[in-house]
Amino acid sequence: MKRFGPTTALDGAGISIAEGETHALVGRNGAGKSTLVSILTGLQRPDEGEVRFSGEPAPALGDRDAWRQRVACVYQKSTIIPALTVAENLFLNRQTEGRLINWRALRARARELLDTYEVDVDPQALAGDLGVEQRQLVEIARALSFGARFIILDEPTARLDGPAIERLFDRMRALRRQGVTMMYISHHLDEVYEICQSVTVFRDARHIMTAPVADLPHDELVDAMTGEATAAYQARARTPREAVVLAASGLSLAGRYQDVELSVRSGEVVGLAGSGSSGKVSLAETLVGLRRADTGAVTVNGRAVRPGDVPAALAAGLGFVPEDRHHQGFVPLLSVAENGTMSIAHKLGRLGAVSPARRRARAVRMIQDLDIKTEGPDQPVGDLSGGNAQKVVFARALADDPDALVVINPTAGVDVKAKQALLGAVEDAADRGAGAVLVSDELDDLRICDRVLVMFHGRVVKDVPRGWSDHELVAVMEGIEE
Amino acid sequence: SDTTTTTPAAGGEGGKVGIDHPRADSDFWNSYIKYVPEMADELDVELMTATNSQNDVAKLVNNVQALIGQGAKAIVMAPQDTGAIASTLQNLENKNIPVVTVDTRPDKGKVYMVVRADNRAYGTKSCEYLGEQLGGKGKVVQLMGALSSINGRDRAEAFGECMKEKFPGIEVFDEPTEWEGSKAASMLQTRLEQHPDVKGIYMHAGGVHLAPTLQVLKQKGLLLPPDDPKHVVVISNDGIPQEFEAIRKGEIDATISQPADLYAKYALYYAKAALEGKTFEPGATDHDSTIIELPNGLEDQLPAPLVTKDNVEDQTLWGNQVK
Amino acid sequence: MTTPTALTPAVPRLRLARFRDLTLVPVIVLLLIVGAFLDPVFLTAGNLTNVLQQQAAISLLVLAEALILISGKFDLSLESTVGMAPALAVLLVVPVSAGGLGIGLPAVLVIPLCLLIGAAIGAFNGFLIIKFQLSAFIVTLAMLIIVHGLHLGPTEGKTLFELPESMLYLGGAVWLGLPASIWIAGALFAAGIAGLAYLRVGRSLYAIGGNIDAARAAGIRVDRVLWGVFILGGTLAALAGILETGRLGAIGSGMGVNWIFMVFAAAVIGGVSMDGGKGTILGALTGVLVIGLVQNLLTLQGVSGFWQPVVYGTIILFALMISRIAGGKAQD
Amino acid sequence: MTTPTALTPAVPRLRLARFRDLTLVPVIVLLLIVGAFLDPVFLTAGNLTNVLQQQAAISLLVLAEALILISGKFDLSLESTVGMAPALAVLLVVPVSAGGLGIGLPAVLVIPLCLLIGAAIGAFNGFLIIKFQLSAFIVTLAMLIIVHGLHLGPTEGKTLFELPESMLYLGGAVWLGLPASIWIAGALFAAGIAGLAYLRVGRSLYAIGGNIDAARAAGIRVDRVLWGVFILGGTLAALAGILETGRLGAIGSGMGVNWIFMVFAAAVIGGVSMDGGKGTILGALTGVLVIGLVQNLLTLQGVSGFWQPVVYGTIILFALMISRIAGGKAQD
Ligand SMILES: Nc1ncnc2c1ncn2[C@@H]1O[C@H](COP(=O)(O)OP(=O)(O)OP(=O)(O)O)[C@@H](O)[C@H]1O
Ligand SMILES: Nc1ncnc2c1ncn2[C@@H]1O[C@H](COP(=O)(O)OP(=O)(O)OP(=O)(O)O)[C@@H](O)[C@H]1O
Ligand SMILES: [Mg+2]
Ligand SMILES: [Mg+2]
Repeated sequence: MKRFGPTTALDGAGISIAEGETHALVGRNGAGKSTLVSILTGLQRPDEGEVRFSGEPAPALGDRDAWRQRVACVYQKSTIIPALTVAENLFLNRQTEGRLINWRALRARARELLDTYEVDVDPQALAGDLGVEQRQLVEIARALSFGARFIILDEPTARLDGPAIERLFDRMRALRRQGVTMMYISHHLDEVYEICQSVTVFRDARHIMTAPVADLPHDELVDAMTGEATAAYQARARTPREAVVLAASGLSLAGRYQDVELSVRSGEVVGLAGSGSSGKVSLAETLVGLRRADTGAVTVNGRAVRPGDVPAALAAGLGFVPEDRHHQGFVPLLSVAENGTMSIAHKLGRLGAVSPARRRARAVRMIQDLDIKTEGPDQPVGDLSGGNAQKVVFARALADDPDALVVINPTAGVDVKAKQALLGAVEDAADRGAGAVLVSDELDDLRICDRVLVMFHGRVVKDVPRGWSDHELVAVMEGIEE
Repeated sequence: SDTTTTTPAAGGEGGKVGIDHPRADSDFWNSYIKYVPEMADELDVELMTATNSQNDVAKLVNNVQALIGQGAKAIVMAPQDTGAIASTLQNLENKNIPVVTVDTRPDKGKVYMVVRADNRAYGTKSCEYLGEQLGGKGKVVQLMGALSSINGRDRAEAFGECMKEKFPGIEVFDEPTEWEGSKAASMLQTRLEQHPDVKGIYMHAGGVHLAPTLQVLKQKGLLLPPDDPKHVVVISNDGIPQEFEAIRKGEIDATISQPADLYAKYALYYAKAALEGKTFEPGATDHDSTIIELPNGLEDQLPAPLVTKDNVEDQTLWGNQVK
Repeated sequence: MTTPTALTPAVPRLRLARFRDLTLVPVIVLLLIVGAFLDPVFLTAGNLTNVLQQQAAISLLVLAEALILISGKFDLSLESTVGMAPALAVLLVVPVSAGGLGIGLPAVLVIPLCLLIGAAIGAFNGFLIIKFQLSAFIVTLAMLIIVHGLHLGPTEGKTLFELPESMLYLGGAVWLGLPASIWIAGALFAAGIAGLAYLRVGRSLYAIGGNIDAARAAGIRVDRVLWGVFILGGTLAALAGILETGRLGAIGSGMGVNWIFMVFAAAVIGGVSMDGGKGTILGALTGVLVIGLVQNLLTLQGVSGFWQPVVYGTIILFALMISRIAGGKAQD
Repeated sequence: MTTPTALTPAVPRLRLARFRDLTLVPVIVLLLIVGAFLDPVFLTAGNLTNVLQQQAAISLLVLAEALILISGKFDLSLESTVGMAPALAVLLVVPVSAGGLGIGLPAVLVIPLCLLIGAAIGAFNGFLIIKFQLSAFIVTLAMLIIVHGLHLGPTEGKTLFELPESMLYLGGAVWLGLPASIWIAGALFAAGIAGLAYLRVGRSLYAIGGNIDAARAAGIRVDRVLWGVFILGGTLAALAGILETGRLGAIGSGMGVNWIFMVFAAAVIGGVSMDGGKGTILGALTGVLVIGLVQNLLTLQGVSGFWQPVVYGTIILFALMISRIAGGKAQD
């Protein structure tokens, strides 16, 4: 049992994991998974109940070393320290056995560790200079390197692209062969089927079921999570209209992307895919004004938008979901209502004022539309679970009925049901006549796109129409096929 | 005394005297603060609990308001900022509450009596002493107080003017120490490095400047008896016991004794006189001082004797009376 | 689905959040009660009016600093502006005989000039911090020194007491039985409370202070807003200088000096976070009142000057603890 | 995959990171050159030794503050400890006739006592901030006031002239041709630089300042380390007081007062972040040197007292800009 003020995050929930298995924990956003993780790793004390390892009671909360011998963890929230190098982050608080730190040896160890996990990062880079994906890889490498017999991974793949996920799974399989026990949390149920042996489902802070994966069909699993019958998401067919709502011509940004041409028509969803460092995110950020391109122009509804000016882009009719919700998505201390309406505040009152009542009304609608799990519009977003916070950010992008929508990894960390809601919201917007650019590492998301532009090393290399197979698209993204 | 006349018409019912102390962090003022209750007993003045404005004129204004609220019939204060007290004095005048100021002379606003030694005279006396000792030539360092304080500025200006006029052969280096010992030590040390032939030092405040100056001179090997040709002539202002001790040892040559005891005594004396309805005329007094006329009141200029080896044992000096 | 149940707890949380601004109210009540016992004068209308009048100028600085802190920045130089802006404005209008610079602008301009100087200092701070991306702490620390020097230099450290009438009016006038400065500070606080609660730009301060990148991505013109806050801060500090000038009747070279620590103390015990994004103007106001009452009480009690700091600091620590316990959250 | 290209920038980045501690070196070089032209005495060994000696005490405060800032906290009270710890220690050992408290502990204990008092103040700060989770800024602000009061109260504001010999020794002695205080400060800085680079506990300061939750998750005993840093800070401040006492030959009631701003200025222009987790002791040392050289140059040049603050503040601003440009990153 764990409570946060009025919220009950865990309510008599239990989980038992057999030695040597890879055990999945699934549940909707806010089901209490991460809370369980922090209790299992000794970061928080349960209000009731206890933790046992191999039948022995867990160590005292203050004895971090004892906890760390028993369990290693990749947390959902970043535990990277930006001002330190990658090498030091990997060996935080265990830089040396002896008294003095031998930096050369530490770098060598870090290099070795990164190589084993095929993480392509310079050990001497500052962790703060890494992209989200690279940071995540560093965290994973760190957790796996402890030599703990029990490892917890809380949504490790939410920020990884396909090949990186494959490498992680290879690693996990190898660990399991060595007898390591793992608890794996993810919203990608196919991943659960790929590497886990058994699965536990949480719903509304309660334990619902535990079963071997092999005995549990996909649909039943989803139903257990959502508590109702849920059909798989069906992408809708659309006919884009003639009008071009969002266009880019001759865009180049040194070191990121070159000579990009793009045009999105009304009612069209255009995907943007590419492997790591392909430049797709930078391009999307340029479209909304977060970056200023060296050359080229962006037009919305045929009118040129001042480069590098987010308010101008929003005013021109863009809606935007940034890549990293913690970094650019929301203000943690402000309420759901304020975060959700931040970019439409000018429509909620006259003469520069904002009417709290109208804001609240708007927020209540958002909460219902996207099924955000919150105590209410006044709860600070910082207290929401990851997926629900993402929904708030998404709600803001849609708040103004945008003519063009640019969404980057919109479904990162959101549960199946929510994912459907978010993808549905993109499609609804397209049906209303908006054009959308959807940047994603997840092939599932890209299925709703009318066409997918594939980027490779900063250039758009191919325009793939609807109906592609996973294999085809991945080949293009990896630059194997032209 | 011959300058005092009693005019019973002006009232004379007596009452409580409110007193505000300007600061609690300097040796001079602490001596003054200690003398106040003693003198009050001696003069039989009904003194209220003293307030302390911690060198902040805004606090002084607040304190005076509080004292009035608690029923003060006369106020003794020592405004370290002589301008910013104007509207408070106006206010007190409207309420018919006489004011005695100690140490500083308000620029504007009615005062019953100013009790102070002439700070410009300190500067001039120090200049004359140094000039004579040095024979009108050489280099002199002036460790100044805070430029935002009227007393510091008076001493610095008078010293500078006198030097220019009477001893043009002497080169003066001004060091703005902000009454800080640490700054004084650094500035003096640097200046002696730059000009090892400095022959004289004028310290605005012995309380803060004495120890650092002696320490720097010692480090430089310049702490020599007065008959040594390399001796640096040092004159201080304040008259604290440690200065007397240094004069006896020959470490410094002179100081000007700022009479903390007389400040306390005559502040209360005039406060009491005001309550009794007495008035005063300009002229000599019965205690070796002169009352002069100001545009906004009177000022009793108390004597501030120059203390050298010759008169340092004089037991009437306040610095010889404190334990 | 969870929607219907999820909405119910909204009301208690809202109430709690509202109360969090007012954690110092028990402290104020305690002070009033204790004070009334200690000194009969304390709880009189006259004395309380005095306290308010005495705190009027510094409260404007607290208002300014609270705005700046909420938007995640820092301004130490406000304290120097308090003395420098009025002093320079006066020097620009008075004749050379009164210590002026001989520029001799019309005397009616003195107040606009003063406010303009304050705004200019704020704008310069903003320029260095926002455009040049320098550390706000250290820029405004340097500016604290420089601005004070720009006060000392032209006045040569002297007190200015031949002031244009208009400069003295606001700080001394009495409107409807209360000093004008109380009305002015009150009106500005009311405007601050309302503006931060109901204006878009007010809310954007919280967004900027809470997560500047998110604010930028949400289309808030971050640089412009921050710059505006710095300019407003400088202007309020200049206004504080005008009120203080009127109260004291002259401009001393020490005016405003060492205020800034008290300003921070008032804002922070009032619940404004040094990390930005948190706190309210109402809370900051309660902080000012606590500090004003404590000072008044110490004066009335005639606590010895030597020990006053100890008593004073201890009371601030207690206020802090009470607001920590009442607020329930760790502070930063 | 991108492996081959991604690895190339490693070498330049390393160099840059190393140099980032030293962004003030060009400023120092510039000051030395300009100073040499302005005054022939400036670049002599004697004068530079003086500068180092003058900065020795304050540099220990900068060292202490840098450690505290790197671990993400704040301590304003250090400046009051500089005067109060030696004063109280002296009062505990000297006889009543010299103003003592009449406790009359043996005089040889005066230095250990002084350090102990400093440590106790640090421990109390740590207690309130860590255990009570109060705002570090405001706790240490209150403590700045209280500790200064605990200096003024027992001494009644008087300067202490009669000091035990041992109290004066360190600040005045000369070892191998250099003042002892320079050796002491030098050794402590060397220890600080090495400790923060090569000890686990030193590295843990960065982790705590950079992301306290991550540090806790990594098994760092956050509370214990932070507490240790506060205690060390208080002890260093007391040691600074001992050095300063020896230099000045007496303990005035203003010793240490108003140092803290300079301490922050030195640390921050030296690259230590007010937000924690960033900066080095070497950088802080360069900050101290810049400030010391500027002050020395202003004295040598005899800049008028009224305008000194302006020149001084402007130079700090320039140092800040140069280190911003050389460092390449926005500051905070
Ligand atoms: N520090 C906190 N303060 C208040 N409420 C919290 C806090 N941490 C979590 N919660 C609440 O506890 C519930 C469970 O959160 P938790 O993070 O465990 O969910 P989750 O299952 O990990 O969700 P997700 O899949 O989105 O990561 C949520 O309703 C969340 O709002
Ligand atoms: N902070 C940075 N500094 C320097 N170069 C960077 C930085 N971030 C990204 N890059 C480079 O910019 C290019 C494009 O980056 P971008 O983030 O747009 O790629 P991406 O397609 O989003 O990759 P991913 O899928 O890994 O997020 C890459 O070559 C990358 O190495
Ligand atoms: Mg989670
Ligand atoms: Mg990316």
